[in-house]
Amino acid sequence: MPIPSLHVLILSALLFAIGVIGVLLRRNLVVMFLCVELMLNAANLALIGFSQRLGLLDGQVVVFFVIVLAAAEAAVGLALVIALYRSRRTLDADQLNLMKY
Amino acid sequence: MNELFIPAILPEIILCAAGVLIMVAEPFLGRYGRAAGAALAVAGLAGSAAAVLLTPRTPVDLLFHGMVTLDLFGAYCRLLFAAIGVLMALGAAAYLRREELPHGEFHALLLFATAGMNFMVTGADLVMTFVGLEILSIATYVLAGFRRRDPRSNESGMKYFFMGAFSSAILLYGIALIYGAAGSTNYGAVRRFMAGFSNLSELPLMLALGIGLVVVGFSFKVAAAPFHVWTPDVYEGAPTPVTAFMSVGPKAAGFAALVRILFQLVPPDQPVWTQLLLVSAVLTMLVGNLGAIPQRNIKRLLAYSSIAHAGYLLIGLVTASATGLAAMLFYFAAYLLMNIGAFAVVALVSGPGETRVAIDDYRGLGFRQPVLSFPLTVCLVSLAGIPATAGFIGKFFLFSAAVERELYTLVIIAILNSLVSVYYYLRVVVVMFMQEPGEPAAVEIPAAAGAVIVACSLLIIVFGLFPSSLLQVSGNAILNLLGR
Amino acid sequence: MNSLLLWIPLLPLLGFVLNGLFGRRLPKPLVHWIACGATGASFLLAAIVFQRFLNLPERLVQVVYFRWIESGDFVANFGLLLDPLSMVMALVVTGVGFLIHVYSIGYMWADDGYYRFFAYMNLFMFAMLMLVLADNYLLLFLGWEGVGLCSYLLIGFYFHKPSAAAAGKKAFIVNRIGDFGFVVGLVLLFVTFRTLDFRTLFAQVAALPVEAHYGVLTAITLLFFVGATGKSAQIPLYVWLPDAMEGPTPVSALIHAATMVTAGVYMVARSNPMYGRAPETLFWVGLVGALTAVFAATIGLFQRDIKRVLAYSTVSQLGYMFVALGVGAYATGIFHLMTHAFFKALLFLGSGSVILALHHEQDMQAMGGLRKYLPVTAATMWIGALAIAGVPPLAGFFSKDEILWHAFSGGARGHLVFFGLATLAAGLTAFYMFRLIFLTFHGRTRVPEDRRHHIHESPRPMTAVLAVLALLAAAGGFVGLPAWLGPNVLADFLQPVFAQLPSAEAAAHAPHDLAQELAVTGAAVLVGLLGIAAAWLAFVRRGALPDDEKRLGAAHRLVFNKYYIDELYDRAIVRPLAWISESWLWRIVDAGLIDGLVNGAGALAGALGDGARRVQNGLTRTYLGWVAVGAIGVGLYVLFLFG
Amino acid sequence: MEHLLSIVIFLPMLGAVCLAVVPRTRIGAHRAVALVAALAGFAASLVLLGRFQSARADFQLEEFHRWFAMGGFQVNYHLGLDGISLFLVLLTTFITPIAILGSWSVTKHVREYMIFMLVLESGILGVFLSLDLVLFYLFWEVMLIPMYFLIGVWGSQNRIYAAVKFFLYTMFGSLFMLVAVIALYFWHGQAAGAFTFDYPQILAAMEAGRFALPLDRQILLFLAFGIAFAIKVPLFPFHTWLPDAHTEAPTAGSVVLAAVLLKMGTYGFLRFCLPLFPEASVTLAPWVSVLALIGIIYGALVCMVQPDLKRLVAYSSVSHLGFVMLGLFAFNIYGVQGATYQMLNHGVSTGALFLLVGMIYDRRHTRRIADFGGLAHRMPVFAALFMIVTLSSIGLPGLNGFVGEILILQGAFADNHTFGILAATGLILSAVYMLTMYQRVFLGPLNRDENRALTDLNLREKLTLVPIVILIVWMGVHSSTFLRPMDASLQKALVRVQQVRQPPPVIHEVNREPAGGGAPGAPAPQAAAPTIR
Amino acid sequence: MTVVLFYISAFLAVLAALNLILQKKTMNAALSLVVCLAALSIIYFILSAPFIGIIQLVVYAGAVMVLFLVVIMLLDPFSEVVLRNHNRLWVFFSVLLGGGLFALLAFAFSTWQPPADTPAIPAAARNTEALAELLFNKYLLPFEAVSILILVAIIGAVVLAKKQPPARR
Repeated sequence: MPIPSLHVLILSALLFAIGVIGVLLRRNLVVMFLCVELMLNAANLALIGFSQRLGLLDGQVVVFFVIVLAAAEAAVGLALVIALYRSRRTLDADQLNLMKY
Repeated sequence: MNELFIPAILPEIILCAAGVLIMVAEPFLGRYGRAAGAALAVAGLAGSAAAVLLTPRTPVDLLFHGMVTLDLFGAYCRLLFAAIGVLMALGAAAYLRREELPHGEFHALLLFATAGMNFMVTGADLVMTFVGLEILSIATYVLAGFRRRDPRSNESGMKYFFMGAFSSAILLYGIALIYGAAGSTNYGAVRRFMAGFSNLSELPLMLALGIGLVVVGFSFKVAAAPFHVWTPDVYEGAPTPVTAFMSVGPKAAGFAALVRILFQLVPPDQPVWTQLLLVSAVLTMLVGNLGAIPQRNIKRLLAYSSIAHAGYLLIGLVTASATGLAAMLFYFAAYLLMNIGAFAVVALVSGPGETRVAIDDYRGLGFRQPVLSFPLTVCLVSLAGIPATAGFIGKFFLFSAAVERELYTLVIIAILNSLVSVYYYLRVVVVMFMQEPGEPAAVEIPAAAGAVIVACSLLIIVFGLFPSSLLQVSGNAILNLLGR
Repeated sequence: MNSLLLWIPLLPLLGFVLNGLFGRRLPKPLVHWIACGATGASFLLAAIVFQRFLNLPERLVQVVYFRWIESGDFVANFGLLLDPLSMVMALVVTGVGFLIHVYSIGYMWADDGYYRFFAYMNLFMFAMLMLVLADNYLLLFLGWEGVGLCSYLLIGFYFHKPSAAAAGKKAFIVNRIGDFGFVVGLVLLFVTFRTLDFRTLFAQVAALPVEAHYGVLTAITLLFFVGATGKSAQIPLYVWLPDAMEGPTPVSALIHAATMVTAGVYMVARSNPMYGRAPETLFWVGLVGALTAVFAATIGLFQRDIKRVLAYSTVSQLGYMFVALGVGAYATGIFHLMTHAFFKALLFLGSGSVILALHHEQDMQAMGGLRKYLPVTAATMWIGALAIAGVPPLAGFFSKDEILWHAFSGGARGHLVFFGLATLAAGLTAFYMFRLIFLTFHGRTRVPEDRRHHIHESPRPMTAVLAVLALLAAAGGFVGLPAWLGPNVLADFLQPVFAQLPSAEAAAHAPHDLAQELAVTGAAVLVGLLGIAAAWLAFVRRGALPDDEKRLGAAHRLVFNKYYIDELYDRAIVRPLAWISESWLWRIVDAGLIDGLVNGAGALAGALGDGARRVQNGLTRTYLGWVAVGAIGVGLYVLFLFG
Repeated sequence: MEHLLSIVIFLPMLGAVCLAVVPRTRIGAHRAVALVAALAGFAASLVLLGRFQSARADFQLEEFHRWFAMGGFQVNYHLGLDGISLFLVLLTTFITPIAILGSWSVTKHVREYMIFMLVLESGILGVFLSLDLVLFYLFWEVMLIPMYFLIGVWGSQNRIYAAVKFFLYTMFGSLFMLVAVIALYFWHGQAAGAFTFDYPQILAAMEAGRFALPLDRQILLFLAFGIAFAIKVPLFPFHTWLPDAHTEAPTAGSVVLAAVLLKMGTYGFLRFCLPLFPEASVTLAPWVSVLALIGIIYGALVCMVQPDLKRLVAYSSVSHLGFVMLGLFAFNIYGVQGATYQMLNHGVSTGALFLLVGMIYDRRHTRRIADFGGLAHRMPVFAALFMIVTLSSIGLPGLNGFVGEILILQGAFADNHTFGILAATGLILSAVYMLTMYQRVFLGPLNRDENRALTDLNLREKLTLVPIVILIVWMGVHSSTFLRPMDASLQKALVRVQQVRQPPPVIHEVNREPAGGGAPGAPAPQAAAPTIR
Repeated sequence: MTVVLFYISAFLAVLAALNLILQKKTMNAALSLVVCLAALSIIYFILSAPFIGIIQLVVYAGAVMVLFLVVIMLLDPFSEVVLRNHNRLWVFFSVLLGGGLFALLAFAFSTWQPPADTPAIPAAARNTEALAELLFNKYLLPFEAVSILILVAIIGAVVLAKKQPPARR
């Protein structure tokens, strides 16, 4: 019995929304980053779901690329976090406001 | 023709090869490393430009299984990016030395970013465009945080990264939706899919939403309101040459990608996004220009100005006409000259550690450093859109396109915005020339940076007075894109 | 003839240019030789031209030299017109002008601005001659404004005196107010008749029937008359003339008595074809003239400054001339203009002689008994005073008598009122003139002891001029004898100019009641003699002095202060205007409202900018929120469009 | 010599380029080069005068090159000269050398100063000679920049505010004009089938009836063009930039600003608004005229209370330019010709006034009227010259100002009696403020010690003024030298607007009416015409 | 069976996601994401994407998340602020935005009418092969491009994170 693709997609949307809420709510840079990862994964889930429903593999290829991208993003993002932490000694996103207005 | 038509991606290959070469060669070159890095970068960029020029134009847009397309539009943008790269490589060398930044990495990243931009504009498939965008983005995140001992640079990189990653996710979701609705990510395929619907309101909501989210993703890149919020902070904190690059390269690439999406992915005769873009254009202009008024920091000022210019450029998209889009293409070129010129001056004046970035630090620069002040004035005047500069020609055609579409309200708003912009650009000129000079700020002008500055200002005037060739090319590029 | 005519005004201009450019470096004798030579030569030319003119079959010469202004059909030539009227005027102007130039040599000798004075005088001669010789209204206006300018320059000749500078300015501005009317009349005239040329215009006007009433003509003539009230110092624009006495005395004599101020009279006379068809205007002309004649005469009663008395007298006499014009007796007006030029110039120059002798003392309180120090002056001034008082057979008698007779006998509206007022004015004139004579030359001298021995009769050129003018004042009237006495040479000569419509002269020369005319004459003479007698009683018999007049109280104060008209103008017009300009227009409308709007727009943009950048609070999460909002916005748009 | 017009425009620019290579320290050389360049420009424009054919109404000595294009957009380099622009060009080339000669007191950054002066001249000349709308706009804007620098760098105390205000004010208007130009392009193109920015071509299409603009569009375009021009003129209430700019600018800046720059506005109205949008012109004429009248009277009244010499002269410009506007919008030949003449007059007279004020400012470093008094004692030549210029400014017959004023009054009156009468009050007011100023500055006792050491004009200063004085007299006495050549072109410029406004209400019957002054007996057509009775 | 597994995994994923955003401790948040990723990987298997499922587990949940954990431990593992410092308005606003997005997407999905007959995609071993086919033919260029991406990331990470060179100034 096939999984209703709508449910898959709703799950994806839910995860995406949770990711968005998390990014907006959390102040820890790393956790915010994690939430962004969650958003990416939500997109991935949607792609997989579509791929399955449409019977086309392209979606999976895209997911493959996205995973690679996520890895790359993680590398750079965490490097940035480290650099920032070195100079500012904080991971609080709300203290990142040297520049404003 | 072979689908794996290598010349189609030769420019990118050259760029990447050059990038890798720089990284590899740098440790072996010792004290020549700096010069060699820049030279290699320039060579790579020049090579890519040459490759673009030498590649035969083919009408086929299914190269690499429909991943890239070879058209005039792409060629034009790639040449533009090469030019940006060259100007950056030349202009930044002295800055890198002064700030003791790793130049090899800088140049390599610059080249890779350029390659990424190239993919963005030549991509005929959302996947390709997305990958290009990510290459560009990641390189730019790094560049923004390049002065890693400087908390401002850290912050800039971090903010850019978060905003970028967030909007990438949205973009990606949009791609997913398009894929789901149309069954493909290929522009041509989606366009054909859409062409099947005679009435637009029958379009699957999911597809429309997907396109909307993709537009959001690129709007972020071009700093269109309300996705512009990152721009001032990031521009202010990033190393000045990087700011210069960000303000022209990714912006142009983002616009080019938007053009492709709005006029190749979406059938060009269905301008469904007009109102949305119109609102965005108006907002962007207002936010950019009004926000710039109270600025005291020149980098931040230019950041707001770049937001405003995104607004002007959006007019081209709103009109969805050959004139408007061609004007936009022309404006890319003009804009890159004026912004790089201006930022090159800012980079020089800012001094070690970028301490002199307040507008008041330009006091008395006017007659003391004419090689800096006059080109900067030319750039600012051009940004303000005053005639005899390339900026004017660009604006002129953008406004013309809007009038052609009878978007009078938009034009009125745009001209009022121009007026506001004149005010804050002039303020810099006022400080430079008209206020009593403060402490002497003797700025040493390295040859390469000086050449970039002078070349930019001269070209601004040249293209302001004799814009024909560039206009012709951009016009053709757009006609080619729209398939007319 | 053509070029001779041109040189009449051109010679003084040349003198002006020479003295104006180089006068500062020229010796004084050369300066006055140039100036007087130019004027004298001009007079000679005028005389020659006159002689030839008399022999012309048709006494009319119009020469167009070049086109001054041309736009469409609006054409103003630089052209001169010589007809009997302008001939008379040219002769009077150059003649009196020459005499006064000569007089000035002595009077101005000690002054630093010698060259400047003569340059201005020559310029004045040029302008005045242009005024009288012009062949169209616009060129007339050139002279008109030109004499105004020279009047301004010469009143303010002693420019270091703030009062002189202010008086000059006042003269110019009040004249300009009159000119406003003139200019409006001018443009209305052109709009109506499409020409400014006298001959063309008058030919057109003459073609209109006389008896009809023409709204446009009334308007034009009234507007011109406004100009005339300014130039000829009539109510309400007379205020500048008394102040004009700040200028050197020869200037007062030439400009503010003999020539310039009569320009209004000339202009109205010149425009007689139009005035003749605008009886409403003529009524106003006469009324204003009559009122001015009395009004100014009353002010003249109590003035202490010798020149101011003469100034008000001039205003009054000009009023007389307008009475003549008002009843349609143009030739008579011109006749009085001419005689007035003689005796008033004489009186002014005489007073100048007194003033010079007393080292610029002008208050009659400090004079008296000067007869024995200044015999020539005293004698000539006596003649002048008798002439102005209308004692036969001096010049003033004939002209004044003719005016009164025309006023009495003319058929114009209100002529009897004019007659009454004019007669009253004649009496007042006689009184204040002899008040002047008695206070100055008779009784005990009130000059301080130490200064008495400085008093000398003026140098020969000056007294000679006085003598010549006295002669003219005495005998000048014989060119205009009343009908019962002989031919009126002047009126006959002028007749072609005024003949285009039945004028009062024609009516007056028609068979009429001789007894009536003699009665009028007798009454006029009687009134004059009464005035003289009253003055004698008051100032010789009772030995009253100007200071004693203060006992008259409020009436004296009112009159002495010229009915507070200047103050009224100041309070009612000048100050409110300045206040409105400064407090309202400049500070509130300009700086407040308009600039406020401009700067306000800037400030608004700035405030909006401040608002716009508040969005940029530096917090990444806020920014992300904006992106999310934008995304949802796009989503809603999509939903709206495709949902 | 088929590039004569280009030569005239770019000769000063060439001089500027030459200046750029003269070493920074050679101040004398800078002045000399600038003067020579400006004089060369004047000489070239005299050649222009020689080759001008007065009888022709159309454009002469035209130059036409394709300039740039994109798609259908074709912008051309199209120059041409007619009777309207001829004397404005001459005025520009005449005033600039004088202004340069009057700038010897500038000692700061002389080279740059001179460069800006020359570039400014080129820009202004371009405005007067361009026949392509985009080219016109280009020159129109370009000339802002040197002026902005001249005010901002070499001005006095409040210069920055003035410079920015000047720039923004002008820019505000001209941006609207830009939109109008573009709109005109499309509307013309859609109607006539040929897309062009070429002014003669558009006009020809209108004349031939191929392109008719409906009234509402005309009004929009008129307003958009008009606001740019009105600000430049400056028409009340757009004038507040002018007192600041004039006051703060250096002498030569004020001279050029007053003498030539303001004429660009009135020129624009005459060149573009009247012929291109005749119906709108006629419809809006009452409004414009009322604004012009307000400008005349208001400017004069405000003049009377100014404590600052330059400000006074500046406000007098508002008043004088009001006259010009009134004349233009009278739509008859007298008014328009008078207005054009008055443009020249104002250029000469007010330019001279600013020069004179500059000379006294150089000596005393103050412009406050209250700081002077009795200067005629120490500076007779100066006082005399000032007097002549003052008289010219208040329109004394025989000097230049009168010719323009009387023609304008004639025109205005012929058009609308009330306007004419109200405008004539300007005659009084101008005398009031100018003579009051003259009195306070030159007459009266010399009672300030600072003024006792003043020296009269030197040779250079006299040399700058003498040509102006000669011109003042010449223009006043022999006006046909100037009126004749502009006649044909002005007639042509009026044709379209006069076609709209018919019958012209200028002919008056001498109305006969019964003695009681009852109903007018005039025939029906004249009944509409206002008549004074 | 698979259906039940799907819903269990889905539930788990949502739960883990919620924990991620509500969890106080950074480390715990990261671990919840790992759980979430694992649950998703199960779903991928169910949705006939076994290869991606494995990659998800190995690369994502494995390598990438380890990277995160390392960094968390390296830096300041115990400092955290969750919702405490937030005003209610912001929380409301965030949830509203998230909810809005969800609603929007959900509505779009619900209106989707997928094509009636679609080919089944190859699963299990065939899946990997097919994927490879696609990846190295059609998606060759992006695949190569992604290598640049990684290169950029490496360079970037090194540049940003390497120890500060001793200040020479």
